[in-house]
Amino acid sequence: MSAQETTSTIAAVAPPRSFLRRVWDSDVFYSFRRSPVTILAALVTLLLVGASVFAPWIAPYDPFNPASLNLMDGFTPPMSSSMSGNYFLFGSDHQGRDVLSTILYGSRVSLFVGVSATLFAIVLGVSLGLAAGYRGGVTDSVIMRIADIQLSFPAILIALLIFGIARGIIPPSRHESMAVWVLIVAIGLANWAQFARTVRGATMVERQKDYVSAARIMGVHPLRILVRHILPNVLGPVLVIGTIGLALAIIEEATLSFLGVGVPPTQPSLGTLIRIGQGFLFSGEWWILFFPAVTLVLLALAVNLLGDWLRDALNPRLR
Amino acid sequence: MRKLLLTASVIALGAVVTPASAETVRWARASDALTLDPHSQNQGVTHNFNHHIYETLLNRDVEGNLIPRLATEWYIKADDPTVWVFKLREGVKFHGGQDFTAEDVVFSLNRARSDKSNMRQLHADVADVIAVDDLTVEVKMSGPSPLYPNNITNTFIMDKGWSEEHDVVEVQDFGAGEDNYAVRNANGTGPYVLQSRQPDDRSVLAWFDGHWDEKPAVTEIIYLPIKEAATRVAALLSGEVDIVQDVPVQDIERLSSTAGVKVETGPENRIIYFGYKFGDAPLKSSNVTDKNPFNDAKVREAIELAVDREAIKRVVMRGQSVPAGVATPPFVNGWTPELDAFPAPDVAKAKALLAEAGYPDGFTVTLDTPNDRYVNDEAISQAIVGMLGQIGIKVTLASRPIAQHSPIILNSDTDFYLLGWGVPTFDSAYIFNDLVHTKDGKYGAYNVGLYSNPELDAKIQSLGTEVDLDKRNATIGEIWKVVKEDRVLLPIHNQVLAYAMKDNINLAVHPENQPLLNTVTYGE
Amino acid sequence: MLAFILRRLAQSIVVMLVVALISFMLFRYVGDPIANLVGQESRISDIEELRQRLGLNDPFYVQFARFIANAVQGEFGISYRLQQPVTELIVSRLPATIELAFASAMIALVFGVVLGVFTALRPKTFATGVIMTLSLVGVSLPTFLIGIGLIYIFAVELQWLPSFGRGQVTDLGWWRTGLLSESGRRSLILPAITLSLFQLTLIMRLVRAEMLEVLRQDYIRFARARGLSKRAINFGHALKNTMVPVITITGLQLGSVIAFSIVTETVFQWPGVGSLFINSVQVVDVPVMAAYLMFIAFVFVVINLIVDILYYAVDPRLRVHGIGAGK
Amino acid sequence: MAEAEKMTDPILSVRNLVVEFPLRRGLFTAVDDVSFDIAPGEVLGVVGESGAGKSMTGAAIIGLIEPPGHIAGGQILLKGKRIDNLPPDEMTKLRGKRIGMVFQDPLTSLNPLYTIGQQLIETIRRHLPLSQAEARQRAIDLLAEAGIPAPADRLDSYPHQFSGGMRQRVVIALALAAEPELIIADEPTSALDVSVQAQIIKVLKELCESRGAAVMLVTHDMGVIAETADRMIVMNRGRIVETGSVADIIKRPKEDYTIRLIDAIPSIRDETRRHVVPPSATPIVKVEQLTREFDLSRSFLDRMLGRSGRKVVKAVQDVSFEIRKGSTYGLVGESGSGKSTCARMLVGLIPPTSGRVLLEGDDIWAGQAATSKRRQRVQMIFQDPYASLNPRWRVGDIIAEPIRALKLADSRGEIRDRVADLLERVRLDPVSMRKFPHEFSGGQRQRIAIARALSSQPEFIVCDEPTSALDVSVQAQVLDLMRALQDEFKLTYLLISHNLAVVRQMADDVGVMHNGVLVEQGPVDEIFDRPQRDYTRMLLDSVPDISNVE
Repeated sequence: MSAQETTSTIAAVAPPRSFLRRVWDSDVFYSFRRSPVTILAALVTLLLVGASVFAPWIAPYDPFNPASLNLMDGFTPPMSSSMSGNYFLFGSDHQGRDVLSTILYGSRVSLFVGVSATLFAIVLGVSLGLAAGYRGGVTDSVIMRIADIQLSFPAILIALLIFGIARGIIPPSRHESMAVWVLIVAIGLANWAQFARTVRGATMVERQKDYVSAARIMGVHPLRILVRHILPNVLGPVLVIGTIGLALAIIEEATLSFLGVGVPPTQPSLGTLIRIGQGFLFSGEWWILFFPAVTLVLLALAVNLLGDWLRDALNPRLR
Repeated sequence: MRKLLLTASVIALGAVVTPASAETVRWARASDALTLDPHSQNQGVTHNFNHHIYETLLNRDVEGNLIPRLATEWYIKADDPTVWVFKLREGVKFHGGQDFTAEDVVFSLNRARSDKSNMRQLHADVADVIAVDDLTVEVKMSGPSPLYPNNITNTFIMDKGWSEEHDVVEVQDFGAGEDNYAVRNANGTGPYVLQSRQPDDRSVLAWFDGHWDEKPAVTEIIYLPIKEAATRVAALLSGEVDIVQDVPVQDIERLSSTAGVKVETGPENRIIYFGYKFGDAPLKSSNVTDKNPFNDAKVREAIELAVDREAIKRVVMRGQSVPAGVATPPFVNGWTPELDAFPAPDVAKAKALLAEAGYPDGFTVTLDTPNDRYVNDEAISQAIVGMLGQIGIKVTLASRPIAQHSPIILNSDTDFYLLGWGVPTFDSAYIFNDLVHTKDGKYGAYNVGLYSNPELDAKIQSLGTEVDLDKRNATIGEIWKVVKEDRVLLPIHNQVLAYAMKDNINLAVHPENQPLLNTVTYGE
Repeated sequence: MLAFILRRLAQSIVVMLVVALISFMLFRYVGDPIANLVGQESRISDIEELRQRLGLNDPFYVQFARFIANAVQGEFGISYRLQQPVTELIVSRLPATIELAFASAMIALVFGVVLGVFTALRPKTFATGVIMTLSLVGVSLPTFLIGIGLIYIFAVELQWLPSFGRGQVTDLGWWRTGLLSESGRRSLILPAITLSLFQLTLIMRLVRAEMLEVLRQDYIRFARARGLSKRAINFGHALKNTMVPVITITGLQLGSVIAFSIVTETVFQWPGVGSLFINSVQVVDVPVMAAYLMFIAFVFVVINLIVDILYYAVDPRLRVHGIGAGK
Repeated sequence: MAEAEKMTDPILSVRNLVVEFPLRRGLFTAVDDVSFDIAPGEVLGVVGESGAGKSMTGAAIIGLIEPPGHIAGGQILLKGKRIDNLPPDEMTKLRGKRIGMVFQDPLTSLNPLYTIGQQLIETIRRHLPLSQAEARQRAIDLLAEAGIPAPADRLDSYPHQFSGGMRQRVVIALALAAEPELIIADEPTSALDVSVQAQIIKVLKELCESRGAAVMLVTHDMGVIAETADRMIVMNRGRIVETGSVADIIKRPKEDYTIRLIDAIPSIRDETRRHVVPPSATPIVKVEQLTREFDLSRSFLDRMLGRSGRKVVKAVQDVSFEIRKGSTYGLVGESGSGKSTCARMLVGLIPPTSGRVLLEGDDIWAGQAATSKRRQRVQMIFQDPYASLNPRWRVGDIIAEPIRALKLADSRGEIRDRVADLLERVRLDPVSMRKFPHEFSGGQRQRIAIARALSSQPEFIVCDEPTSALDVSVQAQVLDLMRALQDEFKLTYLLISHNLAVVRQMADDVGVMHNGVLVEQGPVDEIFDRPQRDYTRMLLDSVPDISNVE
């Protein structure tokens, strides 16, 4: 007689409630309500995501429009005005861009790259993982060997490789407009393997379960079994790795820009901002590095904490 | 408070370190010499390092003047304008004890112009090298070559016997997988002997007590390549190195204001400029698809008027540049202050010119820039993007490492680009040959925009053989006038070099960025 | 067991071939090596000639075949950049990287396991919360920023530790070690910490999760019911079972420590293979890049093999033949 | 009873024990005011359905309640001394030394990474002042007593090298290693086959008797209690319902709950209570020489190097039987006997190696037409109602899946009506179709599974251990339902079960499987009353049955 059994017994006798009410009362949400750290993390995430999504409306300047920049505004310290009368809350950088605005726009780029790359990795990894886990045999071996090769190469190297190949294939004139997409594909391809591994394992477990047998007996198409039956049941761990993967993807993008590949400097991401800013570490213009770095840490930390919480909340044994 | 603490600690450390290391200098720069083989690579860092071990016939001082080194005199043979005569220094010995003779010079110059040598273009006009006697060498050129001595300031002299002994008569053919003794071992006549070397890590040089010159203040050099700029600066701040050669411009102020550290700055013999694609064919990266806007002189003028060189100097370069109106550094023969003048930025006029040229709304174009080659190269390009944006030209910035930028340049695969040009011969002809002359055969290798002016081509070719220097200089002036008026290139500035060091060390900035540490003196 | 090793080796060769192939496809996009080999003065004809001499005009599969043919004989060519045999370069740089990787793996393993066990045994304390959150800060920052930050604090401001290099090194045969001198050991501290942070966090979280899982197992309850001491249960029974999955992940992570050292070595000017690689990428030194990637692949192969063998050693269930019939 | 207490002081006295779990939806009282004694040498059976609080009582006594559960009231006295308030350190010393415990699953009770010798010696030396060698000798003696053959050799074996029954012997030896006065055995045999179960109970009982140790035997299986215990307690919802001697309670239960509980227990002695299908009825399913092999040999390379040959296991070997229309065919056997493999071949989940399965004369493994016929007319009910329903689907969708997959109805409304109808037939509220499986109890879920099986209007349903995951009272309800539905829809069942009593109650004909072979088959009464084969006889003799109580 364990505690969770008790919970479910009680749940069984509880009257049906509205959807929102059910979400509010669900164990997952309950553990959320109980953890102040998680609530804080969610708020920070929400704030940063919201700020970056609405950057064009809330940012004081448009740092991505070169024509609007005044080089002579460069290196204005935080909370002061430049000679041309522009006020910079977080100071300005070496191009006279408002650091606050670049952070807002930069988070937008980082989040877009991070989220898209993670989604791409999830779609790819989950599909291959499902196929490997369900089909088994040669399909499984081939997919898993490819995953091994991928895992044996550091993600950064994989991303560098894909970035390099893309540069070769795409005509140079389109490089810059494609850069973000190349980044997404590169980081996504570098990270699919862990999703594939997780999903494969979970699929092999689910495949044995009787509800799958039941569906097979009645002749449900394997693809439908995979998508309708197995997929929803293996998505839990994917969600968890996904949140952590998102944080990783954002940092990976930063590291890639440190190594000199990444988005164009005229449309910098958080990572590019940090790369630019670290050049000013000793020269006194600390704000160019400090604010983007703090933002990146906050973002990564918040998303990681959410991932942690989700993992604990979704693991019935840790409840 | 932080600064105070730092100051105190640096002083404390300086007090401990200085007496002990008076003769040893720890010298840090961004990258290591590639090889010890003096003719294998034509690359500044490698030459700079090898200048301490090997010596050249002639060298350049910090003002850019030619000075004697292994050759004490050099002149064109009175009866034959195609022969250069070099009188060699007496009593010079190699590190291995061998005497330095004319045979060594003949051997070395021949080795430098051999097929596998990377120095051979500098000796392309040499027809033959003859040892007249032990201390006289004659270099026979294929035609009159008044400027040949400018080409040999990085051509080092090796010992013939040593080379034969170690089977390094030929320059290494690394493509064929051959290893070569000279890559890792050296026997020069220079002031320092190589003690140990771990590539990319550290090399130790000690004073050669058989050197012909007087004993330098620095008797031991520990050479430390530190790739990361922040780490390099940190190493100086923490007292772990004595001289940092490649100082990021943004750190100059901080370093200068740090007690115990000083920064020497000086102009480098290198011009930073933007280039355009010429010709009637439409640009690849532009929204103007029926013609080439850059081919219109008005557009080029508008662009020049949009560019604020002083702003770039003040903000991007932190004052560490010399804005330029002509695509040549001031050291170079042919430079004049009149040429170097540039117009004040005038956005309104630039816009008017653009409209006049038929682009009232501007146009789009992609700018190719390296991001790890020149001082703040990417930031300069970024600033240009902003400035051109203000007159309606929407520039997309394509920023790449030099490894990927170079092929684009060599293949003329760009519409608009940033490049830097050093002038090792200190003569304008070097610039004209490669940047202005029509891309054809041995000329115009870096005429990326494929500019072509047959009239200029003829004048440029005449420079190579003109022995009358006054007449030659006049021609140079004519060429520059056309180049400037035609706005073939858009010069921005000359780079300024900064060396940071302990404040008891004196080392002047060398325009070729090749300081010799045996010229270091100590004290205020 | 022998069959197992043979099979793994066969797979490894395939993996390494694929790695090499991918590498070769990559190089042409990193840039043009020639552009970096020649000076300003070189003419187009020189460049063409050099290109021809280096075989760079051949299609990549020809270059690949040539590379494989040479690599089989242990011949990786001459570095374009440093003009020395690549094998020699890598071998001479290897000790630095191995010492760094080993030191940081040790830090990561020791602290990771200790903190992981600590946080698992005291799941709801304040200290655990602090450790778990702080560890996340460590992974949320890009490695290069951590490195530069540490240099700034410990080398520039406090002047406690060196900011770059390996300090005094001693040659033990071909192995150049920094561990025998005080300055060498001091030099190791900052880069090793920088490199270990990510793995430390990972191992710590893994150990914690596994430990929490194991502590719920029946045999732990049974061990408690038998009156075994807390110590014996936590460290004898639970920890040993925790280590089985930890070994796999940690082993694989050790490989990525070497790979990750690229950034750390660059920041600290640590003269290892990682900084060699980055320097080579910058000038498209194809022979070095190819050899390095092969080397990394080889390291992973070897580590994978060792991990699997260790797995056998730790888990008796895998030792017996005929197991796996199950149901 | 009062007299007995005076004669010998009880080993264990539990007084008004209350165990509470503070949960987010309120306080849950797992054990509520429970009091009982155990005399030295006595075997006390504690019986109840899941959630009765019986295991929690055991855990409370040995001090191993999982947080946040805790003892909220009452006292636990060991030989008259309170132990429920001992500090953790002293409680640790007491565990194993004075109170031993045996858990349900021998597969997970032993640490897989240590040899059984290491685990035994560790436990012995923890409690007794013995040297390593002495402890080792004692461990060997213990194993010998527990019935492990060649104990000195097996001491260095790892747990996975033992079978389940052997492992449970090791677990018992471990629990008794330090001669505790009280053993708490929590479902010690529930995970084992009947034949093994009997042996383990015997060992446990003998070992405790010889040491004079008292036993608290916690189980859901009234049969085990009937065969083992002296006295018993019946628990329900955390409370004691009834206490008394085993014979009294089983023969003369006083409380309603106990009466219903005992009534629900099927017995192998009971004659079939249902109508008999005439032997002349036409067979709907014919199984002919069905064989299934599994290739367990290792990879080619391994075989080359290890010089081991191919290793093929015949899970099912030459099995033939017929099932008459409208009848129930029971297939019995222990785990690994091949009965489930048979079932899976019959429903089309795994192809047979050889032999045929004929559904009304058509081989279901031959051709597309036979396959689609099989899909509509054959359905299956699985053992675990938790795993057989997709937890992410609503009940309505689960039940409608066969209808949709086989395109038996088109409009949403029609499907909804059919699902509602099916839910009513399995005695569930049609509103249930909007809920998710986790909102139902195990018995309700099995009804949902039955509704799903019925939704394609099949003629033949394979039931693989349909009730073995359920409590007895629920089992009785499900079996009743199955019977009712069989009559209503003229269904034919293949009932696979290890529970002989259930088969006796449900089946018309029985087949007994052992190691993949059908050893005996025939009408149910024939087989149960006059078994021909030794194996069948042994199987029937091993079953603990409440009717064995004198």
